[in-house]
Amino acid sequence: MIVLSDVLILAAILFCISVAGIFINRKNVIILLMCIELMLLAVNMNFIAFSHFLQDINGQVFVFFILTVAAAESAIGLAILVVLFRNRETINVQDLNSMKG
Amino acid sequence: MVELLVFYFFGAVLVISASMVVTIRNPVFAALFLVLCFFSSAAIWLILQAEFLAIALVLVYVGAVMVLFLFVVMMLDINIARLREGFVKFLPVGIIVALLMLVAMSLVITSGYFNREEPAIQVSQVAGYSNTTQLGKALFTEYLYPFEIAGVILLVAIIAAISLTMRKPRSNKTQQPSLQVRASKKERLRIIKMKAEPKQDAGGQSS
Amino acid sequence: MAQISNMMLLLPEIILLGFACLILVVDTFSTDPDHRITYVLSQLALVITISLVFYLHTGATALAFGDVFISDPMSSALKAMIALYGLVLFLYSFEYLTKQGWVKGEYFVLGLFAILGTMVLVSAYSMITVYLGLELLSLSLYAMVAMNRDSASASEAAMKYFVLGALASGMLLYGISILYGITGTFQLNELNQQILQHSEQTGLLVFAMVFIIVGIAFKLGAVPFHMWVPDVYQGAPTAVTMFVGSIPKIAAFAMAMRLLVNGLEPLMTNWQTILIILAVLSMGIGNITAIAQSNIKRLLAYSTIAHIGFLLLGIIAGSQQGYAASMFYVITYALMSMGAFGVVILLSRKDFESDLLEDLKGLSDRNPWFAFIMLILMFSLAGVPPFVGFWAKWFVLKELVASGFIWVAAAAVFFAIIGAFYYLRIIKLMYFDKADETPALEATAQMQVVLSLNGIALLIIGLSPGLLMALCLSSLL
Amino acid sequence: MLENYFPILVFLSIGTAIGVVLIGLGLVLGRLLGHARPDSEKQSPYECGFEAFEDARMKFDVRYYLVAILFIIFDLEIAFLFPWAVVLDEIGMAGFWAMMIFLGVLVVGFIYEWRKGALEWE
Repeated sequence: MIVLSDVLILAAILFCISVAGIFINRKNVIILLMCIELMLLAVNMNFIAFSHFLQDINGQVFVFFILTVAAAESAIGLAILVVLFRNRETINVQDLNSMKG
Repeated sequence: MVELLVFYFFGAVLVISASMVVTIRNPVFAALFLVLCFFSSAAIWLILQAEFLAIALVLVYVGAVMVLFLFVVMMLDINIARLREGFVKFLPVGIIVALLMLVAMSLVITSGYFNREEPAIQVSQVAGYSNTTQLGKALFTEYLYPFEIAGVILLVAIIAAISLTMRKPRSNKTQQPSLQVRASKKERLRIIKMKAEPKQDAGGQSS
Repeated sequence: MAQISNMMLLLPEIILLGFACLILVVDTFSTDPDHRITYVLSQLALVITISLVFYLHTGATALAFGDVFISDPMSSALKAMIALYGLVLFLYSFEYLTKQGWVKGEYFVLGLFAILGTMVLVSAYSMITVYLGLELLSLSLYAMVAMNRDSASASEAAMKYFVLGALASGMLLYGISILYGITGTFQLNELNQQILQHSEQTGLLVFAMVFIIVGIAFKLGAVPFHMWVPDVYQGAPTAVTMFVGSIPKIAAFAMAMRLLVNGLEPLMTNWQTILIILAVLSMGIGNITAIAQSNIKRLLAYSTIAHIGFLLLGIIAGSQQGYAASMFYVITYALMSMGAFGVVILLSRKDFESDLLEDLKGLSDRNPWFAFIMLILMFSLAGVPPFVGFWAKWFVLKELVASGFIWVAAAAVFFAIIGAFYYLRIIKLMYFDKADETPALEATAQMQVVLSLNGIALLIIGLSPGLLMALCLSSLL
Repeated sequence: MLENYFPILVFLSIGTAIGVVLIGLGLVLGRLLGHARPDSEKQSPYECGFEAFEDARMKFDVRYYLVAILFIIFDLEIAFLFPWAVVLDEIGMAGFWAMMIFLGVLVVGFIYEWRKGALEWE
C-alpha cells in the first residue's frame, strides 16, 4: 500500500527540482516558466494526495482551480515573454540589466 | 502491490524527466520532457483516485498549455548556446539549495503525522461512485463563487494576451479592384499654381 | 431566500464585473483614440461601486456562498477605500496616458479587474478565495506593467514581476496544501479551530506557516523577498507604478489579516517572531538603500519597502488596536504614495518620464503650489509631526510598545530617523537648488485639482487623525 | 476502481515495449549493417546547391500563439462544462445559472477577440 508520506516526498522532490531550476536557469526565461509549471504540479500532487488520504473532495476542487489559474498564468507569462523578445531580441535574463541601482 | 510498483515507476519517470526539464539545453526538449512530467503525474493521480483531474491534466496541459509553450519556443528564434552560458556556474548553488530544502522538507514531512496508510473504508468502494460527480457536486454547490472568479481570471488572460501580443493587421498587399476603378483624377493629381522664378545662377553657388 | 440576501452582499462585486465586461465591449466599438468613453464609464463603475458599498454597509458580519465569502466591517471599509483609490488612480493614469500618447481601453478594464480581485481578496474567508482573488489581482497587474509594448524596460519589469510573483504563489500554495493536509479544511474559521485541536503538530503547522509567510512577504515586498520592488517600480510606466504601490499593498494587508489573524491566530507567537525579523530587515535595508538612489521611482520603491516594515509592526503587536493601526498605516500610506507618484506624473512630458531626483530641482520656483504639495507628501512619508505619516507611525509604535516589543519599537524609531534624511533631501532640492532648465509644467486642470486634493486630504487627516483611526478601530472590533 | 485502468496500463506497456524494440532494432541493425563514412561535405545542409542562407528553423507567426491561447481558454471551459453536465440534475437552478454567468463572461471575452481581429487569418 502507498503511504501518504511517499507521495509527499515525491512532491517535495519535484518542488525542490523546480526551485533549483529557477536558480540554475536564471538566464532562460522560457525554462523559468516551465519551472513554475513544475512547482504548481508539485503543489497539486500534495493536494491530491491529501484529498485521497483524507477522503475529502475539497482538495481536488482546489486543484481544479489551480490548474485553471496556472493555465491563465502561463498564457500571460508567455505573452509578456513575446513582448520582451520583440523589444530586446533576447530572453536571456542576464542581458536584462537596463536598470541598475 | 501492483499499485505500489506502478507508483514507484511513474514517480521515478517524473523525477527524472523533471530534472531533465531544468537541465537540458534545448527548450524544445525541455518542453517535451515537461509533457512527460505531466503524463506521469496524471498516472499517479489516477492511482490516487483523482480520475477527472488526471484526464483534465492530460487534456488541458499536454493538449493545450504545452502546445502553447512549443509555439512560443518556435516563435522566438532563440540562440540556444548563449542561453546556457553560466549554467555551470549556477549549477552547484542550485543543487545545494535544492538538497538543503529537500532534506529540511523531508525531515518535517516524515516526522510521523503523515506516515499514514490509505484509509480502509474508501468512498470509491460504494457502488455507483463517480469521481466526476463528486467533484461536480462540490464545485457547483459549495464553490459557486470561486468558480465565477475562475471565469473572470480566464477573461483577464484573454484580454492580457491579446492586448499584449496583437499587432495591427498588416497592411494588405492585395489589389482592391473596386477602389482602383473608383479612383479619380482629382485624388491623384494636384495642380498648383506657382509663380515663375528666375533660373538660379549656377556660378553663384561655387563661391 | 438565502440566495437573494447572499447576492445582495456581493452586489458591489457583481456590478463592478458587469461594468468591466460592458466597458470591454464598448471599448472595442469606440474609435476615439483617447478612449474617453472607456475612461468615463470606468469612473462611473467605481462611483457606483463605492455608493453600493456604503449603502449595503451594515456593520454586521455575514458569511455567504458556502462560507467562502465574508462581509464584515473591515471588508466594507477596505472595499470603499480601494474603489475610492481606484477612482483617484484612474484620474492620474488618464492624465499620464494622454500625455504619453498611448491611452488603451484595456488599461482601464484590467485596472477594474485588479480592483475586483482586491475586493475578492478583502472579503475572502477561505484559502481558495484568498488564492483566486490574489491571482486575479496579480495577473491583471502583470499585464498592466507590460502594457506599454514599446518600452523595453516595462516588459523587463513585467517579466521580473511575473516570475517572482508566480514563485510567491507557488510558495503560498505549498503552505496551504500542508495546512489542508493537517486540518482537512480551507475555511479560515475551521482552520483556526482545527489548529487548536492539532496543537501537538506544531512543527508541521509552523512549517506550513513559513511557506505562507514567504508568499505574503513576496507580495508585500518585505526584505528578503523585495528584489522585484525597485525594478518593477522603476521599469513600469509611472501610472502603473502608482497602481502597484497603492492598491496591492492594501490587498496584501488584507491577505495577511485573513490568513495570519483569522486563520492562524493560534500560532501567533510563531508568526510574530518571523514577522519581527522581516520588519526590522525591511526598515533597515529599505531606508539605508534609499539614501543612495538617484531615481525618484527607485527611491520611492525602497521607501515602500521601509514602510512595509512599519506596516508589519502593527500586525506584530497582535492586538485589535495594533491591527487597526496597521490598517490606518496602509490606508494613509497608499494615499501618500499616490500623491508622490502624482507629482512625478505632473513633471513628466511626452516621451520623458522625468523620474530623476535632479528633475525636482528648483520646483518651488517653477510652481510654488505643487512644491508645497510635494513638501506635505515628503513630510508625511518621513513621519514629521503633525503630518499624517507621523500619526501612522505613532499609532503603530504605541501598540507595539503596549504589546511589549520595546526593542523592536526602538529599532523602528532609529530607522525612521535615518529614513527622514532622504525625504528631507528632496525638499532641499525643491526649495534651495536652482533648476537647470525650467520647462513649464504641462497639466490639465483636472490633474491639478486631484493632486491638490490629494495633498490637502493628507493635511486634513494629519490634523485630525482620530476620525480615520476611529473608523479603523470600529472596522476591526 | 483502479482495476478498470489495468487494460490501459497493459496497452501502455506493450506500446512502449514495441516502440523501444523497433527503434532499438533500427539503431542496432543500422549500425551493424550500414556503412557510415561521414565527411564534412556529406554532413553539410543541402539547399539547392547553395550554402544555406539561414537557420533551418523558421520563426512562427504570433497568430499561432494567439490561437493556442484561445484554445486553452476554451479547453478549460469544456473542462468545467463536463462535471457540470454530469451533475446538472442535482445542482438545481443555482448551479445552472452559475454556469450561464461563467459562459457569459467568456462570451464577452469572445466578442473582444472577434472585434480585435484575433481570429482573422487573412
